[in-house]
Amino acid sequence: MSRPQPDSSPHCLEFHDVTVAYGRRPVLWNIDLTVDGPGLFGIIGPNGAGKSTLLKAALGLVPLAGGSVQFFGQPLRAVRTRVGYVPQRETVDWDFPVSVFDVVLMGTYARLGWFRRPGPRERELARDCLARVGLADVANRQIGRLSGGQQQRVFLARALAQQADLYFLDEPMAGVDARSQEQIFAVLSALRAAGKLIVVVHHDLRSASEWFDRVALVDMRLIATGPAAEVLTPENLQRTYAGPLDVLDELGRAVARRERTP
Amino acid sequence: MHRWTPRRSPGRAARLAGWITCSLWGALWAADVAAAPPAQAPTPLRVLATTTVVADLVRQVAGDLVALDCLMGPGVDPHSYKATPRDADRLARAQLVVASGLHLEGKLSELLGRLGKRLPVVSVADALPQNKLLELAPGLYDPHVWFDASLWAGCPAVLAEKLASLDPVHAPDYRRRAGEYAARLQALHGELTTQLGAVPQERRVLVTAHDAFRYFGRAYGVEVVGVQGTSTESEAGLNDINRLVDLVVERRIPAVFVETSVSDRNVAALREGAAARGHAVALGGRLYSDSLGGPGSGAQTLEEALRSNVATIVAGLGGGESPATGSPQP
Amino acid sequence: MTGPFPLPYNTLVVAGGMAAVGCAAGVVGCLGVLRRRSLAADAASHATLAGVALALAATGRRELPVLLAGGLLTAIGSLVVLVMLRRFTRTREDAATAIVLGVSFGLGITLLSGMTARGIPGSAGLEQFLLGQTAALTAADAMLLGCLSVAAVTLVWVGLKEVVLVAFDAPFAAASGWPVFAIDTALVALLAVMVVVGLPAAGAVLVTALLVIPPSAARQWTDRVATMLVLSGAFGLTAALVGVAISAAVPRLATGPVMVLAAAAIFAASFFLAPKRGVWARWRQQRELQQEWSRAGRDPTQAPTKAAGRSGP
Amino acid sequence: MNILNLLGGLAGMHLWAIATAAVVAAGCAVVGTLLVVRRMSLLGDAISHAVLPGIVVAVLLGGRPGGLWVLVGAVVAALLTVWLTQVLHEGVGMSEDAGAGVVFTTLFALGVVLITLAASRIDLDPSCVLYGILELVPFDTLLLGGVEVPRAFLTAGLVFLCLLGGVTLLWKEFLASAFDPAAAAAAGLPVAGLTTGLLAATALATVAGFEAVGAILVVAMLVVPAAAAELLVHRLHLVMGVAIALGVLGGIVGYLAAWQFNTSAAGMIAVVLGIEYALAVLFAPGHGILARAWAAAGLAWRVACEDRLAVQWRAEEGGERAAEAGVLNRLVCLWLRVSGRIAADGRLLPLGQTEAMLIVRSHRLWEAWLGRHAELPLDHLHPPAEWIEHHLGSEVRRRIAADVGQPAGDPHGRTIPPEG
Repeated sequence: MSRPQPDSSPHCLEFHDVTVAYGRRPVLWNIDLTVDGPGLFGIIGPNGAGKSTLLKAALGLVPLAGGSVQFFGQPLRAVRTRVGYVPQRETVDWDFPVSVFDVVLMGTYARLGWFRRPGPRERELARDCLARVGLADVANRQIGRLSGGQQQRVFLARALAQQADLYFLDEPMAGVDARSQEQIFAVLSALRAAGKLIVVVHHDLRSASEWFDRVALVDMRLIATGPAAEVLTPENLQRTYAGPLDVLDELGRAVARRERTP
Repeated sequence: MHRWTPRRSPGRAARLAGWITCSLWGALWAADVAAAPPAQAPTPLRVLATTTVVADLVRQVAGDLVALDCLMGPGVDPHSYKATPRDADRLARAQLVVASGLHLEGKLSELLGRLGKRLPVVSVADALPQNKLLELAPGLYDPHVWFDASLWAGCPAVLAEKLASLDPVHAPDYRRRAGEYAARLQALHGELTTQLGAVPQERRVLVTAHDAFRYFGRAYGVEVVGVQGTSTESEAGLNDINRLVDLVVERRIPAVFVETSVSDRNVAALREGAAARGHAVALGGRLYSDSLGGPGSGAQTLEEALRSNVATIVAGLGGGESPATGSPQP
Repeated sequence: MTGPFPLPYNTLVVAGGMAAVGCAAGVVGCLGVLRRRSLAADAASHATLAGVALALAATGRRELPVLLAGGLLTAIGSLVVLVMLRRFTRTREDAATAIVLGVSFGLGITLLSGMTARGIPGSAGLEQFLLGQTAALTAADAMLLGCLSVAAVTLVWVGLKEVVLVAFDAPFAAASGWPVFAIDTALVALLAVMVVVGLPAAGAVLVTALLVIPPSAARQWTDRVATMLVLSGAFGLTAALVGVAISAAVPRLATGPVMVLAAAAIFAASFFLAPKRGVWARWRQQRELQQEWSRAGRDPTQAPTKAAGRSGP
Repeated sequence: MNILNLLGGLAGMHLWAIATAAVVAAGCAVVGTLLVVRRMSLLGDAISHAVLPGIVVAVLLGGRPGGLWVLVGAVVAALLTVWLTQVLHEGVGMSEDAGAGVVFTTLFALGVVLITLAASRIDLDPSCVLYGILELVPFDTLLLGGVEVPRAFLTAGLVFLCLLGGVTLLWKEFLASAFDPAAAAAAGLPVAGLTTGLLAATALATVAGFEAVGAILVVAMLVVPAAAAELLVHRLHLVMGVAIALGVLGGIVGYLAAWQFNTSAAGMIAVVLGIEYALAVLFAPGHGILARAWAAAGLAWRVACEDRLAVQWRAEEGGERAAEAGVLNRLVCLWLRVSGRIAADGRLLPLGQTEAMLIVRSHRLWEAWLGRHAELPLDHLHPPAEWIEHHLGSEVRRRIAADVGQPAGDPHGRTIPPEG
């Protein structure tokens, strides 16, 4: 499958005037953002800024109130198998009766389609992905018996098994021990080297500047985007973390109640 | 935010609800006193019978002298009877309640006992001499006494006395009609005995959906077995059905019978079990057990029902040589 | 004609029918438990009563397939209402389930009682659907239940990977393109079918037991979904056969409730004896760990060799 | 025999049955509210099933149905259910609902088996457990102060009063533990004790209701009124008051409907409670379906009127003339004329002028704000402003103007009208 040329081809990921609301209450206002591969792209912002909502909206997990999202110039439906996803860890019941290997195998299901069982090729791929995240030795263990870091790496291996060109990771470093963070970052760097685009929702400012090539500062609206060094300036960070949020809050409530703000 | 109930402290809202209930209670106390039934009814006595069998008894003894109402319609199984508010209303309006007794009416019979304080109630079977009754368990008797015509003949007199006490004007009519009906029942008893005589002794085994025909068996020398217990409440277990299949096959019983007021799936399973053992059992027909037939069924009175049952049994169990595959009469 | 083993015909028929139902209920029940939908099945089972009454009122016929078809309609109807309640009202899921359960059961009783009071023929016997009427199973009934059970199990085996994916991580499934709502609806519909198939066996009130207890027992023995399905099917089958056997041995004993108690006995055994998860196993593990530490405590140099149990985060 | 006849010829009996149903419903509503609010409705469902063996054992040991021993038996069975569910949850990590499912179905099956085994000795039969005999309650009476009072009414009344008393006494504790159990526990409230107390109360309400409406329909009485009340009002004590009222109303209307349609009172009461809940969903103030539809229509109308004014203002400002045709537009113009905002020929009257100015000001201020705070290209500014202009009030406009430095024109260069 030929890799798209960076200049002439459409953007890997494009948010066009995206507005997202929970119920009637807008949490993301008119986001306009384009991201080109390959590289490590960070979505940074305070808690409750709607960072992971932006990710979920892109993947269709949360309905868009306005605007659209395009992947490689097409709607998500057309390129599902080229998009990988690592959700937040607390969305899952860790007492579920599946082994580490089973979970990683789930990454191959999308390409298999309905009713076909994973065959030897898929199992080989899963074993390889497990090796890449350094979990080959715990393949048969029930997922509940792993540490937080290991569980996160299982999810990462599952995404690798999707063999995607664009990866979304939702707070992969939350609650993960330092050693696992390095291992995860190593895998992400390898992906970048392989020409993939990795979009990561991240909250820790300190590691953001050293890890990501480009970032987007988000706080219910897009504040700034571009190369990490240029964007992560004190002035931008101040606007992000202490910005005039109350206007958006008031407006959000008014829109939800179909009234005017005071 | 629009709020339609005024803001109240916790206690007062709950007290408001409490107050509503009390005022309701007060209103009903007044209504209860005002609507007490008048003592002596000039119009015909309002009598409520529980089952169709009892209603027929009242009709035979009192004829048109009373306004008769029957709580359970034809085809209703008295064991699992569930009253509706309108039934309760009819109970409260009646001036005399005539029940079958011996706990036939399930939960209702227990309450009828207590109702006796406010309203005259007579359970005809309770008055029968206990030595003639069949005891199922200590203090618990089989309530299906009407299948032994001679035993049921004891009930008209009991009813007549009760009616006489409530409606002395017609007392002589009640006693006369009770005596005539008792005599007719005794005659019927003789007639049924001779009819059943046509069935050879070894074939006189009556298998039915539920165990209602013990008195019938004792009175007319027929061995009786029911798939379910005496009350349709206790569901037939697999053990009961297997036991009966063995009986039907070993005794080569030609026919088994279903009943109007009881589910016939048990009997269907029974026949299939016997067929698997190479013994084809015919469906002898539909018997009237706890309830008589509806209008136009030819079995509206007890006498007609008993005659219809015996005819069905005789046909089913082979009054003639080969077991006639009796078509199930309605 | 005494068959290969001298079991009476009826016991064979009932055993066959109930074994199929028990096994299928165990297998389908697994997916219900894993997807946290088993109590929605409880609401559906209570709703079947109204369907049975409506079927009799509409067709006037009492054959099992007709009544079960009616039961299926209202069972699925109640699940649709449950989904709508969750989407369009602020009422939370547990309250919504209880509402659907209570009101649909009330409707069932209202219809039944109304029909009996109006003397509609055959309505008297419908109460048996409340508590099951297993002993009176005919060959045709058993065949019907058998086929439905086999179909249900095949469906589960065919669509296993999709349902497990959705049960384990619905957001990931949605993100990778699977129609999560469609798969969920299919699972819930299959649960409704199993509720109706289990109706004659355990009755409207107890059919949930067949869908909940075997899977819960199986879960104690394994950490794999596939093994859990097989074990749960086996437990369901065993519970059914034990229930039938006891009901055949003891007079006046309804088969349905006994099957449920047999399943409960299997669950209790699993709860205590299962390796790794069982209470006894955990207690033994705990004691070993304490002994090792106490020994190590006395001899500081010799730390506990193997880390027992899970190395927690 | 229509309704009037029923009320007229009332022999007091129906009123006793209605009163019993009402008192049972009230008792259930008191407990039900706390169950629903603490998301324990399914425990209510579990308990109403699981009390059966407790009741059967009590009756087997000689207790009278509806007597004291039966109450004790039921409470013990209920607490056993909850304890076992907890053991399963902590023992092997089973989820609450699966655990409850296993426990209550097993206990119910045990109850049914006990009944069928001991059928001969006790007159409890399985289906009476499920149906209840509300209609026959008035015939089972005690003499109390010269009046025949149904025993079930007394039991239910007693249970209701002590539930109401208990809850009112421990009101703040229940409120705190219902709202935030963790904080309540931290504050030293015996949350576990309160929960056990609540579940014992549920068992009491179930037994009080058991004889009248049957064990299963008690679930409807426990949950449905409380869930409906929760949609109508938002303060816990109001929810309980409304739940009691809905329960009592359901009992009364249900019984009368059962009388009218000649069917089971218990079943009809549950159906009526269901209808009450459906009405609550429809008519709840604020988030009810009708309320939401009404508010949406209101907003659509307001937006249409304000857009018309803004378009007219821009036309008079010399900007583009976009006279929209169409039915809605004619209706809006009619309303604007009637309300004195525009003249017959469509020109803005003073009232219309000021309103239109504020809308355009909101529009252009929001474009300025977006230009400054969100990385949006020029042609992306108009659509969001078109939407937000209808929601900006004066105070927030002032704050936005201050934030973007009181600009004279919007990013497209058009002047921003003053607040005026």
